[in-house]
Amino acid sequence: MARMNMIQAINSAMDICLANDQKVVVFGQDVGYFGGVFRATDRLQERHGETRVFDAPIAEGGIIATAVGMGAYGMRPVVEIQFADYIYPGTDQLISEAARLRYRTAGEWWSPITVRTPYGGGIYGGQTHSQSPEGIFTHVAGLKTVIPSNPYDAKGLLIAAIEDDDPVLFFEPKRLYNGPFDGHHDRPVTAWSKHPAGEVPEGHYQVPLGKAAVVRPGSAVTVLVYGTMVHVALAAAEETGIDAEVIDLRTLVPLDLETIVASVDKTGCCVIVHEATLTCGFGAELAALVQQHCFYSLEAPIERVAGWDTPYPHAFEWDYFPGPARVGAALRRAVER
Amino acid sequence: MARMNMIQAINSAMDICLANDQKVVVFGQDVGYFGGVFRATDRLQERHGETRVFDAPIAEGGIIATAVGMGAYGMRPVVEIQFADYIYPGTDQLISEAARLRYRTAGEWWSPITVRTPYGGGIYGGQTHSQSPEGIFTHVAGLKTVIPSNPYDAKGLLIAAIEDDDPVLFFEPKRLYNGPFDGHHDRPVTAWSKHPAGEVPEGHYQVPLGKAAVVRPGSAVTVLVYGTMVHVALAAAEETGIDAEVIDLRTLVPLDLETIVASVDKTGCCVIVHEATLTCGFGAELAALVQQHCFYSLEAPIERVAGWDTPYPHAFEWDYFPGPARVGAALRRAVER
Amino acid sequence: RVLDDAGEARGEWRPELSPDVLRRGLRAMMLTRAYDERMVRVQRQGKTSFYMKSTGEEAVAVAAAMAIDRNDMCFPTYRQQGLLVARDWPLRDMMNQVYSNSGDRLRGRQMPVFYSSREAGFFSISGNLGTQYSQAVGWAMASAASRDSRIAAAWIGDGATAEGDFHYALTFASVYRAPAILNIVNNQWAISSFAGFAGGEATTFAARGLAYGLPSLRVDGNDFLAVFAATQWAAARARANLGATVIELVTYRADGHSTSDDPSRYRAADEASAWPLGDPIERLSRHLTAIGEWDEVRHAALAEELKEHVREEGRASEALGTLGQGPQHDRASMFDDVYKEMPAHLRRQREQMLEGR
Amino acid sequence: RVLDDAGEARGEWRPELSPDVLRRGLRAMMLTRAYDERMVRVQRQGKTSFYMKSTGEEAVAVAAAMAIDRNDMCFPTYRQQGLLVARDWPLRDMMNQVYSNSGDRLRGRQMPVFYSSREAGFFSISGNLGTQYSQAVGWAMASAASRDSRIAAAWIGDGATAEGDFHYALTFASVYRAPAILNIVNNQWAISSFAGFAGGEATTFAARGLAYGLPSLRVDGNDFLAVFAATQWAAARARANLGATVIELVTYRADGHSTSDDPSRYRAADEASAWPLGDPIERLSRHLTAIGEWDEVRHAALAEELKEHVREEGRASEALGTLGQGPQHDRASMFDDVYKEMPAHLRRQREQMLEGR
Ligand SMILES: Cc1ncc(C[n+]2csc(CCOP(=O)(O)OP(=O)(O)O)c2C)c(N)n1
Ligand SMILES: Cc1ncc(C[n+]2csc(CCOP(=O)(O)OP(=O)(O)O)c2C)c(N)n1
Ligand SMILES: [Mg+2]
Ligand SMILES: [Mg+2]
Repeated sequence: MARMNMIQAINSAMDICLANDQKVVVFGQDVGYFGGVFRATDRLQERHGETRVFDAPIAEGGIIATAVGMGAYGMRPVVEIQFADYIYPGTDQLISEAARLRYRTAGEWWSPITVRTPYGGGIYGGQTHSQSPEGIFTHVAGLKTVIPSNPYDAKGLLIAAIEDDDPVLFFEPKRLYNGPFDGHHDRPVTAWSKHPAGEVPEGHYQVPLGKAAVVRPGSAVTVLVYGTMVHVALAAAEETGIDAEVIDLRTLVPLDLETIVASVDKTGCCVIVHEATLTCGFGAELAALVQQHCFYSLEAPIERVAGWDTPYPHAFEWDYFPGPARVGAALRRAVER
Repeated sequence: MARMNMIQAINSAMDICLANDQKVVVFGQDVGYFGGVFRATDRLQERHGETRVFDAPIAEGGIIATAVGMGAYGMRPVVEIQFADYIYPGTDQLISEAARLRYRTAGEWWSPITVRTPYGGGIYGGQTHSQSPEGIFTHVAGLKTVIPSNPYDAKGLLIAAIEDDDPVLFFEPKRLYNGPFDGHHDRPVTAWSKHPAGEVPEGHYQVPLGKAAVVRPGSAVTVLVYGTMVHVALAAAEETGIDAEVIDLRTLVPLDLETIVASVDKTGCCVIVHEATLTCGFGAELAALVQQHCFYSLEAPIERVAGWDTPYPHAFEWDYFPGPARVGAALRRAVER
Repeated sequence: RVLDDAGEARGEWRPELSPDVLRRGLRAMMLTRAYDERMVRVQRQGKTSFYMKSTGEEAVAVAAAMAIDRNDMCFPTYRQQGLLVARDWPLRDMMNQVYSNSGDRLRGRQMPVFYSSREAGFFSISGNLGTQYSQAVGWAMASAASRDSRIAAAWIGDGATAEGDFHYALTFASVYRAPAILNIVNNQWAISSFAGFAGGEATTFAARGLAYGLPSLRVDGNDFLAVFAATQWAAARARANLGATVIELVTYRADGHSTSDDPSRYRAADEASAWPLGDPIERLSRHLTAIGEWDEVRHAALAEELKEHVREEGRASEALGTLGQGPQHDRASMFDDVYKEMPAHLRRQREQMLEGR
Repeated sequence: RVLDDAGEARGEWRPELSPDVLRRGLRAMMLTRAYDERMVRVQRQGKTSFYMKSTGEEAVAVAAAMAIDRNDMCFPTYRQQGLLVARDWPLRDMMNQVYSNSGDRLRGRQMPVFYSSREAGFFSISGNLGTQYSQAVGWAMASAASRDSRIAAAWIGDGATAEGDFHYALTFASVYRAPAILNIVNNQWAISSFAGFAGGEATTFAARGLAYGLPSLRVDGNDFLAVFAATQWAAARARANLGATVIELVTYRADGHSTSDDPSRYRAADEASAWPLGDPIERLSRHLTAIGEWDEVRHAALAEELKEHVREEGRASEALGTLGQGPQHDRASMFDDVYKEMPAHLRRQREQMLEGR
């Protein structure tokens, strides 16, 4: 066991996969010599060589395209898109190619790529360094979408993603890299080293894709969250004293519907929180599924707390970010039915 | 009044806008000399000249990018993406630029572009000529999304879209170009000329964006549809004899929530149908909104009938397409609560 | 250009090819054309939904396939069926795909002509133009990194060079010295728009390669010998780890874009009959005749034999079904291969479909 | 290159510029640098979140701005603040944007340095690299179609040339003869990776333009006279409807990428101090001195004056607030301008925010 923050855990996952499997390669903008603008690939080139860990041109479309080609050859490329906000030039290769290659060839070819990318706000990144575009990709059949909320899961899920034979989008909540930020931007963030999930095995392990985690058992209301919002929801539960059951989805596609339905059938109400814009965000799918599968146990409307339907405004970051106050208010509305 | 099919109505809309406003330009692959692979721009270059109606290189990203630049200059570009399946190379310019220009400049610049693109299946186009990607763009704040279901609306909505100062995605149900196809692929399609909505004024008129149409009043169940599925839903209602209220959304963003809520409060149940893949499709947002706003009047779970979560399979088109049988079954389940 | 109008092979690029090899090339080109002709006919008969011919561009694919190794990987567009033919891939298997029938290895999922054959080193054709070009460079980078001697060969149309993937491919190929042959098939048309709309008027497409520091050749794409020689040279460079080569193949789309297209709407009726650059098949057979290795009788006999062969293969394939009549794969199979293992939500949806919900 | 090491202007590209114009250029470059220095300081003091300098690249923007017309449209990257300075745009307005304060015309929506000024002919800077380059070509096409004499000038970094938008820009500019100046600012670095990763090793960036049939120049970007002359020539071509010109400006990013960057991690500590190509400000002042139009006393005085000017502007701007301390715009304004008119769902969301739900 070692104490790791999220960056170190992610770095360790890639380090281990590079060591275990010669077919794994890691590349992206500034990831090679420099080790990544967030240091996620720090020292990996030094350890594994320039042909396995290298810098890429500033062409997200080209990065994903060549990764798909390498995957078709038989490699397991792990690429970094420097910010999720810059993934769009790669959407065609992700949606039209990576997601469909196995299907259109009836399994003759596939593309076992992992696309790592930091997402979410809270760092004054404005509209182009704060986005949460997961909802665009969860709509695409053939892609898997994973979003960890702590170092332990981050390492285990990333190893599982790299070793998975389907294309996986791995969104990293950049605001959590250094600690379990709970939305109280006016308070210091406790370091991961002081958090149980900062305890990370040094060696190889997987956290299976497609399995959610009940991070706080409760009976009053079910809260569906992932990434940064996990810690916001936990804070809101503590601060309101509401006995909320907080479920960290961890994988959005494929979704662990069983765990969700069991919880909502028990609590009778559900609050969904994400940082992405509300309309057509992943929360919409969650709400649609919950009302379909738990209709007769629901005692109140499902509440969605999400980013407003605007770009992320630089100066009003904390009015935009769905913090503990907004989530707490939603919890109250849910239980005061 | 004239009788027009959907292609003629769309052609007429562009013809009128080109004539009324020198700032309107029309371009895209094969739209100039040839008049478009679906003939939507037939004769427009002949009438309005090569500087206003022209062919474009095969670069959807470049087409949308240059349109955004022209829009910033003060023009009103109307571009065609030959198939919605090929819009992805343009997603970055749509999401990062067109959608955000007005916001990030606080209204100093904007991009009044209209992106026309044929979508949907039913023509044996396989996975790359059948997609319905609207749900990706309805998630993006700053974009408007319009989908007509008949010639009259198509012309009025397209004129409204072109004259609108925000970027509008205009998805054209290609299976409806020639007639109100209701999903019975084994029967001949009645021509638009025999359909009331095939009666189209020759001159200028608008169908306002953001307003739905109740195309079939009813009291038993509310059916939310758009594009091709409007006619499938109408057929299903007739064939099941269920007194369904069918609402043609026409504009997805901004959405006419009032009309929807009023209807569901009346009928007490709701079926949503779209051709796009189910997970995170626009139907998810509709379900989330309906359960939120009509929770206490809903008597049965909201049903979604949609394309399966797979690419569109060439040989199994009619097992994939959400036809009248599937929709009818959903209507029955909804009323037999 | 190596073959002159008289069918003489001239110049230093003239490859040393035995008459047998040339006859094999001629045969593959003629077979490709015979295949195209039949498939267009069956499409007209309603046995399938769509078809695309490569008439006039047979040398582009066939000569290239013969100049590289059998296990080099091809990333083609929908107009290089000649690669499969030259690699002796069974026509009936290609037909099964076109018919989406019960024998279709792609299980009826792809539109006609979007073939895929791992065994034939023929990468899955995507409906999205250009995407295979940058993927080929990734494949080549992986091959080089694995110290594998196989190289990648990719094709793209003149029109599609305007896509971002073309730029990505050349950039990455240059930066990482990818062992790839990057072919640009300039058949002068992109559906209704001529090559000028991809910037082909102001300069050549071969010139693009130079801008990335990649050696680039411009060859007569209807000249079997020229295509062979250029490809052979590029393949040798790639295998020696000297990096990628760009080859512009100047040819002419002698027929419509596809069965859904009507070229009379956008190009002069007599343009095709004039056949710019000539018919690659005629030109090679003229050359073989000139060197005394071929004659009209043998040509006619071969044509007959190939026609018969195509007919037989057609019968064999149609026995497995057509799109119009079936049989096809089990429709429930359409939920397979979205992911390696079928997740719960797809199992639920498959149930729903089978229950008609 | 026009200016030699001794500050002499040589060669036929030497532009005819009056000492006054040269002094104006010198002043704008010095002011840009003084502005950059203050803004980095205030960022360190926590008055804003982020800042990006253009140290060493001042000539690229200032000389270009002076060589085109005041109402030609610029599509810059985040490193051409010199354009605004050269066009005498008030520093306090730029500072208001950097501070996202109550005077920020962009209403606190954009990250620092992502300026926009329609009045100054300075297009909104996007955080997404390259997008402005292809948009500029669209703007130029529109200008030409409107028989407007204004041209577009765009800038892109060496690294960003790998994006698809670069390829789109050159393709469309070539096909439609867009009246545009397409500048490639090759400052040899893209954050931590050197220009080679954009394919800049195998060839020059200027060579890219030729591949599209666009005349292309490669100039010493730290040579005010050379940048001015090249830009003037390209602008004349564009205005004469001869189409677009590509200009590679070879310069050097003398400082870190941004305030979030630490270059010591990826480049030799002494590289910057060696200052490849020299300091554009020093070089121009040496030239002015050489022709007897400048001296150290005046230089020092001007430096003092500009420092004071920046200080005053800073005070004026900070009086309107800083990101750290406020005041800012009303937070409810964040729902404006998503659309021209605010749709119902955004009105609902604004209510919610104000009610704290
Ligand atoms: C990304 C994308 N955009 C548009 C299309 C529609 N389309 C199919 S073929 C074609 C023309 C291609 O021309 P070219 O690249 O020259 O190839 P050719 O058909 O001449 O062999 C177009 C525009 C597509 N398939 N993919
Ligand atoms: C589409 C996109 N990808 C990545 C980034 C992250 N990024 C910001 S600046 C930069 C380096 C740009 O280098 P260059 O184009 O040479 O411009 P310079 O900073 O040298 O002026 C990168 C990778 C971005 N902003 N946008
Ligand atoms: Mg072509
Ligand atoms: Mg640079």
